[in-house]
Amino acid sequence: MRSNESVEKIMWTVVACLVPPLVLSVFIFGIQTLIITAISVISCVAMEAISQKLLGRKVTIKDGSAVITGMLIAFIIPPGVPYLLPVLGAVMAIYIGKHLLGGIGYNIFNPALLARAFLLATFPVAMTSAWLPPLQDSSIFHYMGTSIDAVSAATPLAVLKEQGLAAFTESFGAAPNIYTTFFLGWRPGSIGETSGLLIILGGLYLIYRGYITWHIPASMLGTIALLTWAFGGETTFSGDPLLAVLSGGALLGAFFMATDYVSCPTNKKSQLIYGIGIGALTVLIRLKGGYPEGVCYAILLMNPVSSVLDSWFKPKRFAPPAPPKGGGK
Amino acid sequence: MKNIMTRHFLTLLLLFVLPGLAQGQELVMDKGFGADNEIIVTFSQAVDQDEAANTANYTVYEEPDPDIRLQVKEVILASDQKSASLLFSEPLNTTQTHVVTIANLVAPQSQTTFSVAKSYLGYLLGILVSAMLINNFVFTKYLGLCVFFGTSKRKDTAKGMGITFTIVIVVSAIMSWFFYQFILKPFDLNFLQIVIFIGLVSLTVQAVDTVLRKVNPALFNSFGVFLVLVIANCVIIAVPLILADNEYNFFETFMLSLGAGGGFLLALYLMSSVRERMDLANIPPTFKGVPIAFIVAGQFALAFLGFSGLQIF
Amino acid sequence: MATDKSNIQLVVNGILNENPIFRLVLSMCPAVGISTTMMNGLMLGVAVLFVQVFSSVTISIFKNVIHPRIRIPTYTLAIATWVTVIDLVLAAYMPEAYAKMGIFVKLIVAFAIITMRLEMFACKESVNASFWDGIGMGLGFMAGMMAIGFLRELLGLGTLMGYDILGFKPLLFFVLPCAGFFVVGLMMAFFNYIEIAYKKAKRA
Amino acid sequence: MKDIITIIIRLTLSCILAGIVMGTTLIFTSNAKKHNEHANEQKTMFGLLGYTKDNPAPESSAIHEAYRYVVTKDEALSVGYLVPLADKGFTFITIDLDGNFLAANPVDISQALVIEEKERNKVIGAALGDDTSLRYADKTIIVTDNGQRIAYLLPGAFPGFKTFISMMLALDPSFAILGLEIMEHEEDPGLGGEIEQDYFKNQFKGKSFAALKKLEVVKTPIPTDFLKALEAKKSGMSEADVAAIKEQYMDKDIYALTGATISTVAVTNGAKAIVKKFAYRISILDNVLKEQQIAVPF
Repeated sequence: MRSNESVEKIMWTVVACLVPPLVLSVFIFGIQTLIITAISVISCVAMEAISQKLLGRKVTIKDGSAVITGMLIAFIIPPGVPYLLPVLGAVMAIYIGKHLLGGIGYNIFNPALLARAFLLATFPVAMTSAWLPPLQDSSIFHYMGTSIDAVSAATPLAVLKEQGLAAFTESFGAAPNIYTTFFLGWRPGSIGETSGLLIILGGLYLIYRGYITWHIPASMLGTIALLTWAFGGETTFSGDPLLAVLSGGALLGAFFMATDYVSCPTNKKSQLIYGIGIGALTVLIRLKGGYPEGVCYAILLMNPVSSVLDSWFKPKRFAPPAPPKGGGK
Repeated sequence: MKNIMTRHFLTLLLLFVLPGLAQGQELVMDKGFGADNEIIVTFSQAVDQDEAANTANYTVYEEPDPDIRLQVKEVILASDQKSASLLFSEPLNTTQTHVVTIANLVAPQSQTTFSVAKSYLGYLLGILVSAMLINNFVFTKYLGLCVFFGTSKRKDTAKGMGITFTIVIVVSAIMSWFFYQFILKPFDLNFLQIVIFIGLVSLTVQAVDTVLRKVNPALFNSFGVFLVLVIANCVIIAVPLILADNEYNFFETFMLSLGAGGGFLLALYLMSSVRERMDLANIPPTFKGVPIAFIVAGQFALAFLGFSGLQIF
Repeated sequence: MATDKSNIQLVVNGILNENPIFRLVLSMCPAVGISTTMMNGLMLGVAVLFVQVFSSVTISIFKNVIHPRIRIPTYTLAIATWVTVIDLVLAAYMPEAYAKMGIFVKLIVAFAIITMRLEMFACKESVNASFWDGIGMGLGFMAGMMAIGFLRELLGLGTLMGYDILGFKPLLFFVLPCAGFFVVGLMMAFFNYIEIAYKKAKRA
Repeated sequence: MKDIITIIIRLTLSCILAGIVMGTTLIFTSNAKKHNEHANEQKTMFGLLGYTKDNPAPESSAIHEAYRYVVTKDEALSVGYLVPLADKGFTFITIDLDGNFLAANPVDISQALVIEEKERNKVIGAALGDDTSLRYADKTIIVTDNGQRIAYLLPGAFPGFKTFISMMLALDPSFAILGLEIMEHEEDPGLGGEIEQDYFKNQFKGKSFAALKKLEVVKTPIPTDFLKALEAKKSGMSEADVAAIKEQYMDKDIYALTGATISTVAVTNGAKAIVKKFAYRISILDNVLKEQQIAVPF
């Protein structure tokens, strides 16, 4: 936002940073990840055009913001979902989450995450069981046309939560091996969240270009690592911080969703607190909540807090005159 | 009546004073649930290796079912002989208090009895957090909406309303609890619940109004207008009804009402800051005002789904 | 100052012009909370209709002896009494429906719509007019609840009043509690849209 | 001053009026409420046993209720059962925690009053003396036909995903499950709320005691043929087919409700615990009844 470059250029750079994980996902889960992403992007862009026409606004589908939303929706849903899901998600994200509230720049919640929360509530089965085990030697068309029930796999976080550490190590390999597997992305999970390496590279590039700052990702991932280390193990201070950061959607959320210009705070200090809040809520939901993964809800819950944070840490010289006290109304 | 009062007083004492005093004299220093089929006991002195490891010496049952003995599979004594881990053949139901009796531990024919339960303080905090976040009255129980949408336009209003509401609800819920426990229940007047509770709420509002007016006129000027609105908020009557339904005790009542009030304040404050931001936005004319507030509240409710199933303590 | 409206006009007024849910935006909690099926809407609507009519009539009968300084407490007492009555009756004769509505029957006592009607209408008007106004308001509430219930039940469960209509469940989302907010918000916007379009057509 | 007096008088009058209205309603409804509650319970009970209006329970069958108490005397705990006697009247049997008989006190209460907890507590307290304290635990309903036990009905409650789930279980004399009914719950509609649906409840039907003890919850979706059989009422499958398919799945675990594993596990474990405890207790009670030669109608 602070940079002088046009919004359009920033948006398309973000899209470019999201392409490598997408390409990799085709090799991990098969060609249908590409199809889901394409459907998602197309329906988001179409929904954007329809909403803007309906509400009598200027159609701005070229700026790429709907493309980002579409890609992110696809990135955070399981790779084996029916193709209808991203379409419905697009309606929720673009029409209800964004344009009803005033269009680009006015959404309160991150549209892609809103779509995921909506899909998880509406299709609890598909959204919690359509995980696929990574392809080993088979072709990328391996999963096309097969029934998902037959091949579904549990995500690492779900295994960890429901069956414990022993079952986790058994199904995903021994300790030193597991980090590399997770880092490269060969594990079950949502379409775009598995490869830590590519997401970090993309995120670092965005920071290098000055499109996002390091404050939110650093404080969020740091909090997740610290709290998981403290409370995530059998006894205090025996959790595995590195695994906590690499598993689930922590990295994708930290670099591409928590840093969304519109729904995150603008001030540096509030950004740090915002990141800590997301991290803490993530660990809370992961360890004690009803869901195995908490990044999505943690960011959603902190979104409305961002404007509160900004108003608390407003630089003095920009502060408007205090509203008249007393009287209440 | 007096009995119940004394008991509550004693519980209070136990909660805050005794844990400090009791330690050091008792054989059992610390106890608690470990893994899902484990109870961990720490002794103040080294105990006999053979007797402590003998599972026949142990009798364990859940408090409401004293006749159902739980099977102790194995007892593992630490090397310093001061702490033992009791492993059971089946997972324990940790919501219940477990009573453990160990025979022959210090001397032949002696018996040591103690009970293991989740910390009561944790349970109370659980009620607070649950009422505030997990079962937030506005976003997951859908109560108090009229006032919620009416007073969430400005942050100042929201703060004033939230704080006034919290004070009134805590006072009125405690009064309702006393009435329910000592008048309605003993005399079989449960059908008068609604009348009595709404009466107590009006009374509290009147009392807060009078006291505030006399004691702190400045505060009254900023909060006074909300007092009338408080009565029209269904949360304020829902809380006494819930505590009567669940037979909550005094502390639980306090925590529930505090959580309900705090949750309302939180919801109101977040909503108001969001709505202030929306003032600048170009909202479609058909959605202006209340409809868009509903849509945003729905998005909040979606986000609050993240808390569902949360069990902190 | 007696009202110059006929009985029918009073009823229609309650259902359309001053619909408690969509126009006056009062009593929103049940509209979101338990409007998952049409049956729930109907049942709570009946309870509210009963309380509204009886307390309107009660206040209207006693309007001359109610001391103005204790006006509000008297209203509250009257409402609480009739809520207790309907609560006891429902618990005794319709235990299943009562269990579904849960705490909301008792919460009728805090519904702003009822107190507001007593203050604005019943304490000034004749018994007859108050009766019809009460009917109108109660029916308006019931209609609103049933409309929301209709949408949510049909879209969420594929049924209406418990009968299978669609044969499949389109979108589970609509019976989830949080969908109440979206459905009510969208319906309000829809009515606003009709009103704006109607005004435009009139002007043209 | 005069104002205040009129206000007080009018308020008092309106309170009295309100009191009269509410009191009258209470008197009129309380009996109906009790009656309806009782009738509802009976309906559930008969429903679980497979009796309907067209297929009423045989004349020779009878329902007996045994109430279990936890008794504290001189800081020692024991278990007490209030059971009917074969020849009129009730007796209160106390059994120590190891299952040994302690005492049997005759209790003077009529058949009509025994269903009310308050009345029961009063007379049992009188029969045991002042130095004991009582806590009512639960009741067991025993159904007999010509004096032979044909079923047990067990009410029970346990924590679910949101609040307590209360249910009633029907067992045959060998503790196999005849049926299960969810009485009250506050689970989410469409998710945990599905526990009240036939396709979920019927999964438990016919599970033997041995199978129940090892019952687990699996997270795979229900096979379609099994689902059809479970919803025989809806899908209109023939009874022979239903029996054949059910036979096939008899030893299988419980299929979790989609998106509501916690509720499913809660119900499964709840049923498991209720049956296990009951099987243990009834064997002790039967032993004591036999040893002491107390003649009961069940």
